[in-house]
Amino acid sequence: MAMSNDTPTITRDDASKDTEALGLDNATGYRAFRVGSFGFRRDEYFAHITFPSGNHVMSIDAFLRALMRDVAWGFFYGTVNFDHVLGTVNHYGTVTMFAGKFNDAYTQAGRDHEELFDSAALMAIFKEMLADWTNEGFDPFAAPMETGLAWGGKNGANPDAIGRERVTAKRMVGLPGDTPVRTDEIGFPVNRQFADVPQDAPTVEPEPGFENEVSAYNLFAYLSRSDVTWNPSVCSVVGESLFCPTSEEYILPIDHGNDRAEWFLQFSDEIDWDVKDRVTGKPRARVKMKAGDIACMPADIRHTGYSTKRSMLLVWENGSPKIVDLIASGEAPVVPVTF
Amino acid sequence: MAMSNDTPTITRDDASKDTEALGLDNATGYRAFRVGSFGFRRDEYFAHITFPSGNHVMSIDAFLRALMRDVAWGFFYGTVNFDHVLGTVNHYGTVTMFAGKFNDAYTQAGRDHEELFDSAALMAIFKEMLADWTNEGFDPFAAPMETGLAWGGKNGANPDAIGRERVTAKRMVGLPGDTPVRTDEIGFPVNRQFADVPQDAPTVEPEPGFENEVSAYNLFAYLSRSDVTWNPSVCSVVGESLFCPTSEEYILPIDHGNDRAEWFLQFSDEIDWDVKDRVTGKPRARVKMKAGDIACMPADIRHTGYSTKRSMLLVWENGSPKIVDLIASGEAPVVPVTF
Amino acid sequence: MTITTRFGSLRDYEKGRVTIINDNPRNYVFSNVFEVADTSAPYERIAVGKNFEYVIEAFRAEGDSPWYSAAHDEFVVAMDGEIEVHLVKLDDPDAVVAPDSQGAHRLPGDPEGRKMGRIVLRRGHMAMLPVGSAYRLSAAEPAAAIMQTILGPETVEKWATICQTEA
Amino acid sequence: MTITTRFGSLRDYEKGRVTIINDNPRNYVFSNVFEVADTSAPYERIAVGKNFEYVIEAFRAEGDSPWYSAAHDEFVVAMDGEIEVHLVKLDDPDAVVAPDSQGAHRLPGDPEGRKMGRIVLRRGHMAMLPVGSAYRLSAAEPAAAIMQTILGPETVEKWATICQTEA
Ligand SMILES: [Fe+3]
Ligand SMILES: [Fe+3]
Repeated sequence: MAMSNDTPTITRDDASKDTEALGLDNATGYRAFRVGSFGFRRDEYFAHITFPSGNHVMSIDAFLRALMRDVAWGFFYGTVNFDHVLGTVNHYGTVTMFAGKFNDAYTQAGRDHEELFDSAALMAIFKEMLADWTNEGFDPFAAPMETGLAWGGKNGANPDAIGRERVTAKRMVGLPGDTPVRTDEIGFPVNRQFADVPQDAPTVEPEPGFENEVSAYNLFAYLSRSDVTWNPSVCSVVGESLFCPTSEEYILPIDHGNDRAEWFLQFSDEIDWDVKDRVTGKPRARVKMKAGDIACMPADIRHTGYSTKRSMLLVWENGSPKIVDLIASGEAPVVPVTF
Repeated sequence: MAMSNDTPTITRDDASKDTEALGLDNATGYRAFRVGSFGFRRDEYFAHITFPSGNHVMSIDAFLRALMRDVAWGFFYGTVNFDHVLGTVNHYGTVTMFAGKFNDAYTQAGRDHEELFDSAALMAIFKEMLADWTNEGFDPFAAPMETGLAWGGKNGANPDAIGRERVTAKRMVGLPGDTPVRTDEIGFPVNRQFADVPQDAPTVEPEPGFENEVSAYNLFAYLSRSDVTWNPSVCSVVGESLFCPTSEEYILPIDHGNDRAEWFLQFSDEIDWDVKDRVTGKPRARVKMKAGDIACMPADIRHTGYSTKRSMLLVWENGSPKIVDLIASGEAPVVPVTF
Repeated sequence: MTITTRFGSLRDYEKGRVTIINDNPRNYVFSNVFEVADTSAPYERIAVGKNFEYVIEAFRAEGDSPWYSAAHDEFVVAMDGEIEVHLVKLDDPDAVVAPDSQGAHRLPGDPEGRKMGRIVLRRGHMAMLPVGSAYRLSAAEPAAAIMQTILGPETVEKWATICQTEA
Repeated sequence: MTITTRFGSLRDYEKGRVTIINDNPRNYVFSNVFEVADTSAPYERIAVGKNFEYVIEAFRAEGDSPWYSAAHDEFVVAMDGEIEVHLVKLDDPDAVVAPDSQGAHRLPGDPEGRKMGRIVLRRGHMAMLPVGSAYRLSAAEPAAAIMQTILGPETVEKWATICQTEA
């Protein structure tokens, strides 16, 4: 589904639905999971992943932050790298889960592994894993200074944190019947890092009968009240052009290998982007963006970001179904503009 | 100096002593540092590193854990990679600080940078940085479940944590005049993760006059009382053969590219090692070691380790000065045994 | 510690940059909306982002703009200063802009239709410019804004001028 | 949660392994001291680690060992079971092992010298076997140990037998 709900769903008969929640571990209290021939197990500090050609370990906090995004974003666009080994590729209806697919050393040694899953089946087992492995007090959407720790044995759960619905405006935030603006009353206080952001509303003076069409809202105030980090949500829609602003703090928990060009406009403060080759993982550039800077991430890279001061970022996506076809046929452009 | 105090010191006139502590940042309260043409700055979440051909960001907890090891180990043997970009290479008297030197993409693009420093000068500025950047409550030697957080603005200091002296037995722990065994009384309680480790002493019955030579101690009990992680210390010495056992929990904070073969004997529990090529960083193997397993890390790799349950590991080093010469002439063997 | 959120403005912005390891800076199409707005004519709608037919335009609002209309919604976000938006419901929208056309079109004169209302935007405010309407912007002092729209006859592309080209 | 520290023993050990991505498993010289001790003759001093002249030997203690001496310190660590160490101060160490020799040497019979003392080691205990002395080990039940020493005439190298060779 990615950011748009209109993304076509391409099902395939050979996509696996073979997933399984396994028994509880007596020592840690966590459940293990089998996803096709991938195995997932967590303990006090780590997620342990096995696959036919190897095994892999990730720090559990990083794993849960990445899994949370993959679940919340419906596998997003293109590749969601949990780290340099593990990740998913969205085919919009089916999803490839892989180990080492975008890692030169794994592929050159023939040690990479991938399986195609039915999106709904993979999403269901991912949600179950996320629910079982997230303890009370740990919010995988929050900045490190705003949440408890991910470590330790099984200790309660945090369904509120992991169950947040991603906001998807149909036309624009604040329009009647569309996503509402955020207020204290509906549970969105101003974040500590945006305490100085003006909360004034625009002056809106519709003539009688045009109350539904003459509409404006304070987008920066809206973003100052976001309770999550690195979680773009659609705020305005022109055809398939989606403004997906988000508030960012600390590190983007995934390395995103978009399958199409993706634009960033820095609304406030500053983010450093680490850009690597999408396939090999080799560093290509670093992009420092300050307020007002706009730049594009090419379709052949992966990127992760760093934001010390919580910042406001406009992620601009093109959710056009035609791009899915262009990607499938290998004709999607790598850069959106040549000059 | 690495693990042995007998390591030769090879000074060079072209090794830089040009380092400088800069002013305090008004916003964060931290000092910035200039080390040759490298710049170091910390903020609430990150260490920011600049160098003539680029810049780099590391999460501050990971940076401080790595810096702590590099300082405590006297730059250790070979390469201490803080991560895939930044690190030091020990030449025993001089030290190369580098960015991108062991990263294919940086070197191929000519974006890597390195400078040679006088060991003492670099050590002095590293110690100053570590002292200024480590807040009260954060212990870079401790496991994550045993310490506070590294985040935030300047907030006190933790001189006790970062000032620990590395233990270096001259002959064997417990001998008269040598490093003492650990007890509650001298401030080494049994670690929570080794609560079940027997604390019995060996039976030692010297004849009169041989009290100084007939000696034994409980090494496992000694390790169960270690208050640090991933910090080998010398416990027994045969010539240049150094038994450097250590207790390990969570992740080894550096990627160690040894300049010589390094042996591991797993005394208890289990560690997973990630092994990459020393020069390119490409994954080569994963090594799972359980109690009683012994294995060697070849001299052309870098390795980092993962230990969920705190475990006891014997690191076995050869501190022979002749190896320094062999490394300098490129004749040091890559593997210690061929069969 | 006092928190300071840094927004940019026409008078006070800092640009970041692309530092190349192994790439071409042009691939990142890196510019800054305040710089673009500051160095262009008032209401020159400069494409600063483009994704197939879709664009983000940056512009400086200063004085009154022409009247515009589009065959689809557009959204404007004020980035600096104060911008007034006037909306008119067109009596015959298809006569003003072809229903299958894209992007904003400049009207030759004043639009025919009923007054819909007035909006005043300050920094960070987003307004809808709904399909079927015409709009005019005005700003007493120089202001900066971006527009979410589709590439159209008013869109100016001058990428080589605005973007970082040197590593 | 109850903490269980897992040590190995002759009767109960699990081996890990090298999983190759792009390498040769022989480069890691991977073995297990309990397996080596279990599958060798009593007091066969099998090299399980080697670094130039230095070695770690693993062995099974069972019954009485010969007397050994070396021209340098050695250190023994009991890994499983109970091991008794007897030490004798040699009257003329240089006559027993050449002063420039390396590793443990087996004595033809009992050593000549003064009794130094006795040590009983259990799991995890380390004892010094000091230069200038001879030592004998004994164990009523099979026990496992490692020795920090130098490659000598008693050291047995059988790497291909004990190490992982298949990826
Ligand atoms: Fe992205
Ligand atoms: Fe190492």
